[in-house]
Amino acid sequence: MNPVYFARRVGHAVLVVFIVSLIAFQLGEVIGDPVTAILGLDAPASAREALREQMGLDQPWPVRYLAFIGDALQGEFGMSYRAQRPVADIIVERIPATVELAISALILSLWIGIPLGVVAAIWRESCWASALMTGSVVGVSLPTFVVGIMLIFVFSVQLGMLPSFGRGQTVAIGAWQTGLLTASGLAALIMPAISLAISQVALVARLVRAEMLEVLRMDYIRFARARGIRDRVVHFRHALRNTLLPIITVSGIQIGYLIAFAVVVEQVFQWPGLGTMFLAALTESDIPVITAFLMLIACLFAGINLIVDMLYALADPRVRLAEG
Amino acid sequence: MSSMTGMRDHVTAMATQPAVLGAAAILLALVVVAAAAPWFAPSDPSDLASLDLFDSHLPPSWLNGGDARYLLGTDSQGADLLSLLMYGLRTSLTVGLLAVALSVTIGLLLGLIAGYARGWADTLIMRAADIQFTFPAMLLALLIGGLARSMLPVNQQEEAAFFIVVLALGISHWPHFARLVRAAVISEAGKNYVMASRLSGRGHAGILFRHIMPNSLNPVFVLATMDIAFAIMTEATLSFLGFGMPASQPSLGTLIRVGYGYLFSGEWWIVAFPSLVLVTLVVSVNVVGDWLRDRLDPKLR
Amino acid sequence: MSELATPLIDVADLGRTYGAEAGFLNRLLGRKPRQVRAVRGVDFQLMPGETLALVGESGCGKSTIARCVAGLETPSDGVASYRGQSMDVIARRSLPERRDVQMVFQDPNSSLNPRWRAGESIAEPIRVLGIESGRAKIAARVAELLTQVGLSPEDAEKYPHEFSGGQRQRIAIARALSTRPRVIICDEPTSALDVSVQAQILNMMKDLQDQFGMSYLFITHDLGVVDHIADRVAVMYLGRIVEIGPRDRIFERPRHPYTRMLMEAVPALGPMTDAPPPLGELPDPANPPSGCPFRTRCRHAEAQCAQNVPALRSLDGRQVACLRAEEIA
Amino acid sequence: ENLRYAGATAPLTFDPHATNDFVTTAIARQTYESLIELNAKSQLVPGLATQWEYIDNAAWRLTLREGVTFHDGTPMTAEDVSFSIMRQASSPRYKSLFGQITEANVVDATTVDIVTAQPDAVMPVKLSLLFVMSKAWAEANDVVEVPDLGAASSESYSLRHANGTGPMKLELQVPGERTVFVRNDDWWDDFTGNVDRAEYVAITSAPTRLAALLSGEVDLITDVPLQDVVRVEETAGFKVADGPQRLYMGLEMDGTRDVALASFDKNGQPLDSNPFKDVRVRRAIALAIDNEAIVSRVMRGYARPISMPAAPGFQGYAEDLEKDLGVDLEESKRLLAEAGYPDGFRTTLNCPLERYVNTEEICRASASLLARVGIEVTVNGMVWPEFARMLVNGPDSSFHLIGALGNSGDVQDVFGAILHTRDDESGLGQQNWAMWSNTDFDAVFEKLVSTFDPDERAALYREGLRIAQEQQHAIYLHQPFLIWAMADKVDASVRADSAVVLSDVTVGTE
Amino acid sequence: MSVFTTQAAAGSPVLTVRGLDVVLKRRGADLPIIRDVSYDLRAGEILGIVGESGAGKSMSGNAVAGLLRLPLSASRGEVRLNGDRIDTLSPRRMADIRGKRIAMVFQDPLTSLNPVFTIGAQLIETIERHTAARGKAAKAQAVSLLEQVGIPAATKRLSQYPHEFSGGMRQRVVIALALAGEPDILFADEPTTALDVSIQAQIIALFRRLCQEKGLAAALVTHDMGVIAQATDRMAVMYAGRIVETGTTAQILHRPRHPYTSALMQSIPQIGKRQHRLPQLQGAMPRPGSLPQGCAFSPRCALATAGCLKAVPPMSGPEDHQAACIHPLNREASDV
Ligand SMILES: Nc1ncnc2c1ncn2[C@@H]1O[C@H](COP(=O)(O)OP(=O)(O)OP(=O)(O)O)[C@@H](O)[C@H]1O
Ligand SMILES: Nc1ncnc2c1ncn2[C@@H]1O[C@H](COP(=O)(O)OP(=O)(O)OP(=O)(O)O)[C@@H](O)[C@H]1O
Ligand SMILES: [Mg+2]
Ligand SMILES: [Mg+2]
Repeated sequence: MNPVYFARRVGHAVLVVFIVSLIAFQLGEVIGDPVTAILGLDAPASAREALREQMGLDQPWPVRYLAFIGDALQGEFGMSYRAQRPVADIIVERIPATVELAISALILSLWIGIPLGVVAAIWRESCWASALMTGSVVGVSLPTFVVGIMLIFVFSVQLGMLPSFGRGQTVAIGAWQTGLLTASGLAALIMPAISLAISQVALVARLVRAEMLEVLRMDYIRFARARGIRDRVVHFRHALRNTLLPIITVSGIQIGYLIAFAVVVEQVFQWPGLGTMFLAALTESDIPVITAFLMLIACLFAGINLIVDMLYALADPRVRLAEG
Repeated sequence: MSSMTGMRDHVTAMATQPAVLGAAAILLALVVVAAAAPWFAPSDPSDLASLDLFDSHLPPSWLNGGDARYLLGTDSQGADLLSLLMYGLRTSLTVGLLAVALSVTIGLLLGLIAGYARGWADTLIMRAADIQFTFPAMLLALLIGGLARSMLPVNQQEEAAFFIVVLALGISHWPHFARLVRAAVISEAGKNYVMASRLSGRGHAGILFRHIMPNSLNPVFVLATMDIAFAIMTEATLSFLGFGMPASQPSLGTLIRVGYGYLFSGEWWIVAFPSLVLVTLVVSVNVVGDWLRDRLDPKLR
Repeated sequence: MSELATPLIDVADLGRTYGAEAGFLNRLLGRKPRQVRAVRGVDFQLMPGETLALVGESGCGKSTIARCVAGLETPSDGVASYRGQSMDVIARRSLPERRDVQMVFQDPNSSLNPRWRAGESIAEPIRVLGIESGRAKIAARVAELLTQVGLSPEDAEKYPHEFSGGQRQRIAIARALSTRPRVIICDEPTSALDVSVQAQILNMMKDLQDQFGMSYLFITHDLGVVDHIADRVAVMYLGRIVEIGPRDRIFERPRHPYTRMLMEAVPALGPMTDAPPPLGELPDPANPPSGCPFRTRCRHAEAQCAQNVPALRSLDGRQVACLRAEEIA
Repeated sequence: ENLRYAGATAPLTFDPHATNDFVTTAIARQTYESLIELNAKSQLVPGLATQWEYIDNAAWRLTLREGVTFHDGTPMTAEDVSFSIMRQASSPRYKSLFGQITEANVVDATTVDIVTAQPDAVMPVKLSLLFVMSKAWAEANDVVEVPDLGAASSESYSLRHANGTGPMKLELQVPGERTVFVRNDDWWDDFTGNVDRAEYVAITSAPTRLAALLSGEVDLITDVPLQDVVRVEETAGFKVADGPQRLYMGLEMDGTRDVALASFDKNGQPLDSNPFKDVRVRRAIALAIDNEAIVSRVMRGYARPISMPAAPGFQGYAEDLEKDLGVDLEESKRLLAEAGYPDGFRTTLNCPLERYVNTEEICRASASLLARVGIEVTVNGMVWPEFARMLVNGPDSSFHLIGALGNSGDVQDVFGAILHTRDDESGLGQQNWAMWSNTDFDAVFEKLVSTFDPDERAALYREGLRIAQEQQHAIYLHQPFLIWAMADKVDASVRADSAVVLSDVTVGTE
Repeated sequence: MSVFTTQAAAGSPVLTVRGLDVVLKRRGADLPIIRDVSYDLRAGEILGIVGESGAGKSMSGNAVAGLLRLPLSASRGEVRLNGDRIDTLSPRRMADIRGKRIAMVFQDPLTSLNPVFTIGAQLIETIERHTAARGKAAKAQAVSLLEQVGIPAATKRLSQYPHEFSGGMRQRVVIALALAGEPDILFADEPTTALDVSIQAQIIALFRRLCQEKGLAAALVTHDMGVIAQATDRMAVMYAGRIVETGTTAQILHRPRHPYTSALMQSIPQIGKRQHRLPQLQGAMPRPGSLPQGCAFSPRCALATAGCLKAVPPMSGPEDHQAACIHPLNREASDV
């Protein structure tokens, strides 16, 4: 890998995280009032003042920002006002749930979406392809939360097949609580992953189709056919490989959407992940949690972008060798 | 391509695809309904004096216990659901359109600058777009919503909600357009007719706005269509999370949020109809957008 | 062209380098940026009424020169001047002289704005440069121009996609003519066209030159076309002119091995020949060979060819940049 | 038997002194007990203290129950009680309840005196919120002081560990997710139920919570949305239980400002007066708002209309003062005209979303009811922290919906915190977000605080309530009911503090 | 239907195309793109197909190789490979023949190679598809193919990607790929149009060598008469979807019979043949769908008479040089 290219990407990532840290901190400044958030409505004014002072809220903001960054660099994001626990602990505890959910949904959506898109592109003119595409449009158009609750209604309440909430039994692998190794954990994952994946499946399918159509028009596809390469190989090796690049990019962006919509899905399925935590924090003005979440997301996306760029370079020899 | 013949071409081409034609007709109907809501709706849900609490929770008129005055039933306040839907559709569409208009405006402007000026302006704008890109639109919208609300005086938030949502959605999506426009501008700017225009003495602004911009608009147009659907959906999701439109100025999303609680209660109409309308709206926008893309996107032709 | 006439276009030591500046990181890592010196040390003049053809293989810098001469690009070194004034300055300051130099491009598909009617495209220079004013006058001028290029005035109302490639090129020529230029730079105006259409365009261009007396800087890679249209020829290789002189001189007796190679490579319409094909390929322009750029493909190259870049020198009524020009028959 | 139950939010901590969140308190109550308990009818009954009496000099004497042991097996001592009282008094969140306590003196092994800065007649009521913790355990686990907010950087031991005396032992606490209890067989009191293991989970989304019940994943849920009650009742195998909550809902109106915030005349021009300050306007609003209709339609009958700043279950509530103002639009309009607003006016009703049941609907219903007399109301919905911030840092509201309870559940607390003129120095009127002020009323309160005689107190309570009613301090709407849904096999009764008292729950075998 | 065969040519035709029509299927009527195209390919010989852009040159090749995709389809005629019909084969069987028996090379070497696979991967894939060679053997064969087409350091080149090759080298790779299945027939669709003249000369020489050495039957599609002259043994001139003249290259170039061929050749500016004006053909070739009645060239033809408009003129003339014109130039004694 070209070191300049790599270094530049890392530089961008750091810049992104820095800017988000500023925004996140500033957000903490204006959103809500931590003292009220902690003490509630019925605390006397003196108690409020004391707490304000104790928390250092009377310092000027650059001082607090520096302190914040200093702490953040050490992985410290303070205490959650509400949960009264170190934010870092909460986040570490909740990452596995969200990651497992998002990754399952991502895999599900790619696994279904890519073949769908390929098929729809190959048989572009057939009515099946248009039915597929129309179906996927409906998929995109269904609000995630409605899908979620409908699934619960059918599969939990009516059929009693799947649990309606939570993560089921989890097993610890080191600090990571996974639900993927137990039957109940897997059962609990099915519906949230599906409702999160549904709109993404459609997105992926549509993207793959569009890219695929474009690639199928290329000369090298025609030439591959002219060389007698079988259609299946042409479609799934030659065409798909070239379609991969935009898919990689989109998967990266998609993780963004997945995390964002995980907020909704987690809310519906009471999934103990970052989304429920963030939403609760938002409704409770739990600023340290909000800030830490934002920083985490920024790091996550900076990381994802970095990985996407690297994957891109791996998948496309032209980028790999080009100057950064 | 002439815009007139172009338009006619599109219409005749559309006529051959019944699904698209259907979607376009539905979309048109929905837009008309939304635009005409103040005249066509049986009642004005914002006219609070007309509400009667004792008419609340009525089922659609064709069901047992329904009331002929309320075709699709009433909500928890006794407001006519049909009217709410019409006004909600209006709000959703307005939010969607304005949000997209905002992101198109920002994206177009920055994309034009980045693609035409290149150099540091390009780097700066695209880097900003990258940074913005790393943030999922919805989280960004949540944040902007949170920020704006906390900065506004309490009693202005109600009126401001609409603009906050539009702003949040608009701001969160400009990078898509900026990237698209930039790519189109770079490709157009390299074309010979731009060179020829420079030789004819036209200045940069003239070239940018008379030549390059009109020729870069097609993909923007396509994406904008799709984005309206996305904006409407995101607004609905935001509303669901309680950060969207207030219940006093309901969008379809707000109606679904309010109705969401009634999913199991047997008062299904409160959530079913708004969901249906939302899905219909988004589906038809998407179908038409897909079709437009297949037609307009030169890469796909 | 009398020797006394002053040149319209004077290109002196023209150079143009492409490629990014060394970025901060690259400099830190001690890397050299990839730079392409597309054109270097090019000198030539264009006299009133003459046609100078610029030939050479793809990537040798022909279009770059065209753009510098048209004022569309700023040279990195040297200057391209029109009547003693730098074209770059003329273009940037929008001096009135800019109307005197116009250009016709290779690809007729992209040289017209697809959303503009043919008439609008032709009228653009007239309107912007203020050559005529008033709708009627402009329309009349457009009609006149269309007739001159062999189209009908009604065609002004059509869009580019309604024309064939040849017709589009005619419109592009009409647009170039619209300012009554003294110089028209033609960057491969016929290479995208069929031979039958090419003949129409070439004939028309000659007729127009006879009628209006402008000069052409005619860029092409087709030696047949050069022989047909040019008064003088400049042969380029890897950004440099390797041979320049009157057409007859060069075609009768090419002195530079590259010129000769080019001429031999052109497939003749006559009987099949068994001459061996040319050697090798164009070197990477970012990484040209030392000394004479052509030496890597030259059958006559010697050790001394790798030493210095041979300068253009007069020989046999033309200028040639080859150390062994005399020895090569 | 095993009980799985679910509510809307999770307990924040198991340190009973570290939060005043009522869900947390209700759940912590299974492991920690208070000195005095409230029974299902909200009456004071002996808890860890068997007797309590006022012994002058602002001191209350408690006689402790003997033979009580903590879950770790150590016996409860007077030292533990004294420690717990002072620990809780130091908690910033309990300042308004216990901040006046200066000493907790151990008199002998079973006697503890609580000394306050001023005499406090309602101390016993407050003590129902004072939980007893083992001093030795606290010392061993470094939680002698209530975890210090904002400064502490690690999780305190008491967050997910508990050592109380209550009927259930804490087996597992996963913050934000679930809590598991097991039966404490050494409990001093008798179990009336048969639960020996219980698991509580938080399910925020109401439809999901209901789905969890209907699909049999949990046996009981609290906070059932009103509209779903019928559905549960009609589903075979499930039933609904309800009971009044110790809370009342009301619309508060700005009683101090000369110009009301966010209020305009019908042409959109700012008002140069504060209509809410005029008792005629307040009365007019009360006459326009049909709280019967709100109760029957918005609350679907799961609430009780009220007409005073108290409700059944509050100590000091006077049932006989209850009177239905009724709805009289003509009179309302007349009063408005008399007050100088013949066309009505426009104003903004600040409305907390969530927190209380159906608030948004209540606000919107109020707005449509007021529209009938020409008062145009814009409902401004706010998430709770925003709403709270608006009140605490102001209060920047001239008209809002609020649920009021008075910390201890004694009307005296309601008077002191909510109705008394705001006074930063004494801390009175701390939660008087309406900034209502009435000297007669303040006088009644002052007298009430220092009166210990039950009859005299009763009279003062009545006097205060009457003034509030007469002056229409607020628009009193209703007392909401708590609604639980459960499988038929479960027997549990709803308590006003919304605690599911596990020791009283029976789970049948189907 | 007239058939063009040369007695002089060695061996029997490997490929025979007879009366081939290709139509563009549209709602309503089908639009004819090429009509009644017939030709033979013989081992060791190169047939040149020449014509202006849009004449249908590529289409005639694509139709033979079964590469047409809807809405284009071959509607009539037959194609025989060594006497067996191949136009009626299923797409699957046709795919087996493509690359194995009939190979193709397209115009643009830049885009003919899949950018994400190495040259080696693409070569080996094709070799393994069509021959028994696997693994090492396939690789060795790939190296030898690259060497055959004149790529130095072939082993090292295998692991490189297309963008690491120059245009000329890429076209060589494309040719190597086409040869991978050891085909009998090679269709080259404007293989040199995108290249510089010097490289063009190299590639033409390569073609000629390959045909001689391997006994390939090749068709070279181009619009450059010079290339035809230098590379082909026989040629066919296409105009507006039809073959209007066929014969040996030497004869046609020397004495064209069709006025179109003649005019086309004259309009080419050639080195050393100075004219103040080029003889030019007026107008442009008609597009499919707007063909004139009768002879499609008649509107541009100086010799056109009323008879030209009646019907499409049939091919006529001696077997080794036929033209579809009722007023042929350079009549010969053998003409009827
Ligand atoms: N904008 C640019 N940036 C970087 N390199 C360029 C740029 N334009 C041209 N070059 C390089 O400069 C060299 C000369 O290009 P130019 O277009 O002038 O060649 P040309 O002779 O016109 O070729 P052609 O016959 O293909 O048009 C080429 O190597 C090309 O890659
Ligand atoms: N996919 C298609 N759809 C419709 N018409 C087509 C299609 N492909 C080709 N044609 C038409 O068929 C005719 C013959 O095309 P063909 O590609 O064979 O021409 P050609 O002689 O190879 O020209 P060129 O020299 O430009 O490659 C042209 O008029 C073209 O417009
Ligand atoms: Mg060029
Ligand atoms: Mg072709």
